Amino acid sequence: MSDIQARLREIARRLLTEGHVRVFIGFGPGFEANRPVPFFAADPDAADRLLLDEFCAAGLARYVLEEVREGPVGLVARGCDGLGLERLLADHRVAREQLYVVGVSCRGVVDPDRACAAAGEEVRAARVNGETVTLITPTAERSFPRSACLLDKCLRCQDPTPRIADVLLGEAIPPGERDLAHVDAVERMPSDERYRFWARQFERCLRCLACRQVCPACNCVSCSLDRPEWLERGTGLAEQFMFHFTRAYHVAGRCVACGECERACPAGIPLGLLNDKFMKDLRDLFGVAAPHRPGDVEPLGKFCPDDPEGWHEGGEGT
Amino acid sequence: MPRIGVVVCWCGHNIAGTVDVTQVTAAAAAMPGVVYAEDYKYVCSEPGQDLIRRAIADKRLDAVVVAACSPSMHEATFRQAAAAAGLNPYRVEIANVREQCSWVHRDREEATVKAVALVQAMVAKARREEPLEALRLPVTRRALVIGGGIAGMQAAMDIADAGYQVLLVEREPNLGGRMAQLSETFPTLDCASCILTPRTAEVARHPRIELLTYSEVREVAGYVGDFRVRIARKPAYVDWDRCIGCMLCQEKCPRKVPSPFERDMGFKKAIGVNFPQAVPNRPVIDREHCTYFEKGKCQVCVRVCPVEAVDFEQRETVREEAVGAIVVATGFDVLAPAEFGEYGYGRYPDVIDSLAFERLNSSSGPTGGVIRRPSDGRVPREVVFIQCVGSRDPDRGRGYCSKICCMYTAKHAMLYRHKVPDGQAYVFYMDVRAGGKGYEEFVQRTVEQAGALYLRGRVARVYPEGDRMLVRGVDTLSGQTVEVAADLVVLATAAVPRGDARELAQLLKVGTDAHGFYNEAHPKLRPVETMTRGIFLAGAVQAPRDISETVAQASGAASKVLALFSQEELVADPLVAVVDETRCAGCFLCRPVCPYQAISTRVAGNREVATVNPGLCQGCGACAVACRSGAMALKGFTDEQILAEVEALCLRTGSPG
Amino acid sequence: MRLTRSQLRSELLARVEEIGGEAVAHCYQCGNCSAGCPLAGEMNVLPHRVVRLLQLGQVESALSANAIWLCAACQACAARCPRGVDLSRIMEALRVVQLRRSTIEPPGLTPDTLARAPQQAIVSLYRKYGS
Amino acid sequence: MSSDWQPRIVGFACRWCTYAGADLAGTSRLEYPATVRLVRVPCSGRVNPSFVLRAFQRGADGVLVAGCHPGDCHYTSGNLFTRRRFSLVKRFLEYLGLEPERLRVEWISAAEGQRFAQVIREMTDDLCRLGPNRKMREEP
Amino acid sequence: MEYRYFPGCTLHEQARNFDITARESARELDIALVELDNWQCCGAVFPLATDALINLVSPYRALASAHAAGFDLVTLCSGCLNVLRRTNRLVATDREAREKLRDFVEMDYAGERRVYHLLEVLRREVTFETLRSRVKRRLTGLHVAPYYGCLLLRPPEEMEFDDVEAPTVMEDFLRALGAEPVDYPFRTECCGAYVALREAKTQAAAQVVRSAAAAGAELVVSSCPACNYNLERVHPTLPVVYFTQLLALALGRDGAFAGQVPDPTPLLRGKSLLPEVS
Repeated sequence: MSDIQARLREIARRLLTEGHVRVFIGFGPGFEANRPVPFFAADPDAADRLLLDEFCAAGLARYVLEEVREGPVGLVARGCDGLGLERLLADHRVAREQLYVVGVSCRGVVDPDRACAAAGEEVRAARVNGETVTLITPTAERSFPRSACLLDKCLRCQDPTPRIADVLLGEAIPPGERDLAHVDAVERMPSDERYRFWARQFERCLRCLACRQVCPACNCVSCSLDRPEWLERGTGLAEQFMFHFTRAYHVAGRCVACGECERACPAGIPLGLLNDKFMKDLRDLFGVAAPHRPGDVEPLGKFCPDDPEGWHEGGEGT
Repeated sequence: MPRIGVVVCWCGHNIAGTVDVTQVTAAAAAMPGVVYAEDYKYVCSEPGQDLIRRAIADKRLDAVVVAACSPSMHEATFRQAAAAAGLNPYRVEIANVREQCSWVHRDREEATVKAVALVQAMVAKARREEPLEALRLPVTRRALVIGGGIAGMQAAMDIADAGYQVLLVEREPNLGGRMAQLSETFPTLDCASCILTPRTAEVARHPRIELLTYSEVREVAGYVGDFRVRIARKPAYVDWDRCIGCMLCQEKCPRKVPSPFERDMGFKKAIGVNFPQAVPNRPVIDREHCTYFEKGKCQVCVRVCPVEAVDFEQRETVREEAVGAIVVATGFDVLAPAEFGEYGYGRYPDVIDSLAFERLNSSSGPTGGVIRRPSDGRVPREVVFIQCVGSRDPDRGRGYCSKICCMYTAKHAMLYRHKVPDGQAYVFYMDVRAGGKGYEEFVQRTVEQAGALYLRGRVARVYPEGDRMLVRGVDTLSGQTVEVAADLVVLATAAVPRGDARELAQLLKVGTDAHGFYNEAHPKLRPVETMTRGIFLAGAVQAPRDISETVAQASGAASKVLALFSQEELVADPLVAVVDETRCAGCFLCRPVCPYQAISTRVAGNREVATVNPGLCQGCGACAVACRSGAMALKGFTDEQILAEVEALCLRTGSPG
Repeated sequence: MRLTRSQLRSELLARVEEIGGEAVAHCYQCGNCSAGCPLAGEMNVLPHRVVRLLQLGQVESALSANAIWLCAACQACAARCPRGVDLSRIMEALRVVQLRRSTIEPPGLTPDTLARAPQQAIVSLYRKYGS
Repeated sequence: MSSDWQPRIVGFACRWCTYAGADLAGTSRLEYPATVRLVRVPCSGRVNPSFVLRAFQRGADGVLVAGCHPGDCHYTSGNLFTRRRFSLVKRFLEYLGLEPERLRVEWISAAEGQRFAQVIREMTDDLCRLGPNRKMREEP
Repeated sequence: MEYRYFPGCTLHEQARNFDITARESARELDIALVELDNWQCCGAVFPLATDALINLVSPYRALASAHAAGFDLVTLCSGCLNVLRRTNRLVATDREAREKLRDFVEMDYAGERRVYHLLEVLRREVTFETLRSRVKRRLTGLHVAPYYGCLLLRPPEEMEFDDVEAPTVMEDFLRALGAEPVDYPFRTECCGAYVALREAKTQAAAQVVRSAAAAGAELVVSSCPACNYNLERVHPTLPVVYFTQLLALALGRDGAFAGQVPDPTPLLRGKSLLPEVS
């Protein structure tokens, strides 16, 4: 990763010196070595503090929404960031010429908590190679299976390489189909058990709205759920169900499965399980790819004359 | 909090019979915002409406809820009554306590509880309403008539005579449509061209009718009062302004081509007109059959033309027109030959359809009016007419009756007798349908005087035997199978919609039935209107019909257009969508769901936001659901109002709404 | 003939319609079947009239018509019926009802025919007249 | 369930077809349980899925969303969007634990008074078996 | 191309020449016709009564055993084709009938197989162009009237053999062999089938043959033993043969015409179409 990181810095520096972009968004050092944070390089020197390693967890696309107001923005973009940018472009929230995208292929980001748990001690660095991940700790260098180290969203990633990039560092990895088996697991539960499962999840929701803040699809100027007739302020079970039902429905067909909402949720609510349920039904009923790559019209913005009526197969575990 | 008045109607016994109206009135009085609650025996009557008007004045009401019959019955009545008392008509709501409550439930207690809930919902909605003003839309007092047959011409004449501009678009190079192909017409046997050609001349000369022949409608946008229509003029390869109509080109043109106008029994030239009396009397070049276009040679027409009117470089031109109303009069077609293998239709030359028999009868037709067999030109001594070929045949997808065949076949049999006195006509029929004025008498004359033999039964097969056509049918009245060795077989084929009827219907956003005939707004009450306001129907485009009905319907459609043009402005329902620009993110998720393309872009400050054209919007509300941020609201059915209704409907009775 | 409700809704007619799987009411007596029937010449009651008799509830006279034994099940009528009525099924139903309630003496074939006719024809004959 | 308990059904009916069908049931004097209460909307395309959840949360035991048959929509495509939206929403609500019988989506034309009454009878029977809805709302 | 071959009882008895010429022609055109083991009579007519399911046991067993062997079925006699194909369609579409037959015959089958007529195999698999190139002796100058009869074509929505009113497959077949098909209107009219056995005076067959003769036919060809029997008896001099006999002849094999009345051999010898008897 280091040579890509060097080329990234060199590109950022050139863009900033030539004034091609007003700010370059990437990652910079965080409080801990294995938790880099989003970093906004506003001048050529700051470009040298950009870093790109196996711990860069946050999605960068959504930051573009505020930054473009003052001028063109450059950023580094992995597959999920690329899809997030496409979502903003498709929703006319950002114009393509305002962006300079440095694309990189990503084989997965390490979840520092998981890595430390697996290694049994603090993990300084990591290398993701194919099916295994090498964790470098102060005392040793051992390799573990991907499932033990990577973020959830990376384990199910189907878009390693961004489709839109002004320049691509490293070679592209073709996109795949998203695995939605985890949705079947919930579907198989009897309906009362399923209800208790979701009621327990939603009871933990603080309504901190972090999921809305990080989501490229939740890019509205003002959210309808902020209006009293739709949702009161309380956190009773009715309000929780209304919030999570409406959020999931509003991103149905538009969610790009970047996994940020689930990662950002402080209460650890499996929001991906909600988004993926809509994605699975869109795929099974209307043949929409999972996730739907943002194009001109979203799946719920059109119809086919012979669309099936998906409400017939009632009964347990559908 | 708006001051709301509730009036509960007894509807004589209809509501009061099952619903305890006094209890409903008492419950209404206790609802928040309700300052007046009353019940009355017949609220829709004059005194009933007076009661509303007085209540509005005395109690200074801001909204009125009437618990009575279905809104489709008297919503307009009560809204007009409120408007007369100075209250905005759109602040009147109806609680349907008759059709959906007292008439369908027996238990008095349950029905009353439901009636209270329905009133409660309407009161909740009324509390959240704001006054709405009806929309005023401009009217372009110019009509478009599509189709230059008898229907289109009649409609165009009526509208133009009333002083308005008319644009008449006809796909063929000449006016006349289907009727131009007919010889005589029933029941009076007066010749079709004698009544048609003067009319075509009149239309061509009319100062307020602009004739666009050899043209097609390609696109229709806009709405009633302001339609934007794109009309393409196909290349005729002859400059009609320079041409003087001498027809030398048609005379000298070496290329003979089977003429569809003559049902491929006669020939036309590669350049020319469909029939001698065509109006406008201007030729066109048939590109597929012109030697110049095929091999680049010939050009005889260019050499003989005295005014150099031939222009091979002519291209299709398209023009955009603004019109206020559209009359569709595109007529009908006859069944394609391929569908009846057992009659050898399209395979044996002496099995023809009735339209071809019309051409044989026509003095300007291929045989100059003498009935001759297409195979060898001999005058047929035995002619068999077969009815219901393709009609009344659900097994082959067309269960309807084509209505006019019984009459034109009787006419054919009579004309055949006039021209071939010793000839014998056989008519295989199932039921003779002659319901018009003087029609039945006409058919009886055919049987009695023309000596046509009517055989009740369908024909199973027609096949050649020697040089004649053997027809194997049945006479169900005598219970015998019947064989006739006919010289000529004439099939009364089904009237079917034009080939491109469905495409034009989609352009106009007018519905069609399963076969492709256009849907009228209401079969009995609004037969000449469509569900799309400002678009009207005339003639066989709506269903098979004869000339007299077509002309009557054309005048009917014209009167509807005149009614539209007579108003200063068009009053449109204000229940349309509106964008709250402070909330709109400009994501345009609303635009693809709008069936009327009513949503477009507007710049607000530094952002692009959505905006709704009130004229185009018909108020379906699909965009209000597609809009995630709640910026799109449908007046009269806003989210707040519907949510309030839902909440009110779910309340256990007794607790305050 | 006197028409009565009980006649029009007789149990026998209901059985004929049930075994045939066809509703006689669909037929609007256009006569196409009779016109195209190859064996109409020999029939004392034409096919469309057999259906008419059933429509009038005259099941007995329909059962006694020779048409039902002359029908070669060639499907010409079914293929061309504008109302989609399968007349060959109605004819079979009438044969089956007649065979199941009374003893019909089997068709006498001459020894020569029995010797030279193809098995397909002989089996068809006994299937139709003896099921 | 106590025998006299009656389920509460909130219906969203498109004014061109289903609402007119319900009126026809009235003019034909059909009888059906007084459990349904209709909200008149211009088109089934106006029914926001969140309305359905709100109805359940405010005490509805069953919700009916009904509009014109595909191809008959007065606005040509309203019900075709409804078909996609509620194909997803019906499965999603069941995914959250709602019993399938509680939400029904039907096409009922202005001429189908009989069918409207029949749908209401069927829903009422199903809901009587299921009992009141406790899910997705404050536990009473 | 391998198929399970269902000859039908007539092709083992009165119509042996139909069977022999079919097998030889198939071998010549390398179509593998492996006879289905333990088949019984198909019943000759498809039962039209709705409660006559028992008659379908034999065709169901034939289809099920072909399915068990993993091959589609080919048959020649139009009676067998009609019964097998209509049974196949009923089993595929009617769940109640399928389950009753499966439980009774105790063999699993749900309509997966297809039933072909040899002419359909020639048209689809072999194609008439290839057939034309494989012909050794072209039947030039032979005016043949193709006779379809009823059971191949009707009911059209179930048989889907060819256009019910204007079929062409036999004409194309004859042209591929070099013969000249004769167009006459009675090629799809019924020959009287089993009724003609009892009612000698029926005119059905006579009309067909008269029409063919009037149209200049020297020979009638058909694919149904019952039709051949009826057509042969009503015309003293117009011979009636099976289409496979002409096929075998054209492929240089023996047409198995021996013993036919009226005898087609003089006609064929006159046109030097018979193999020279050494």
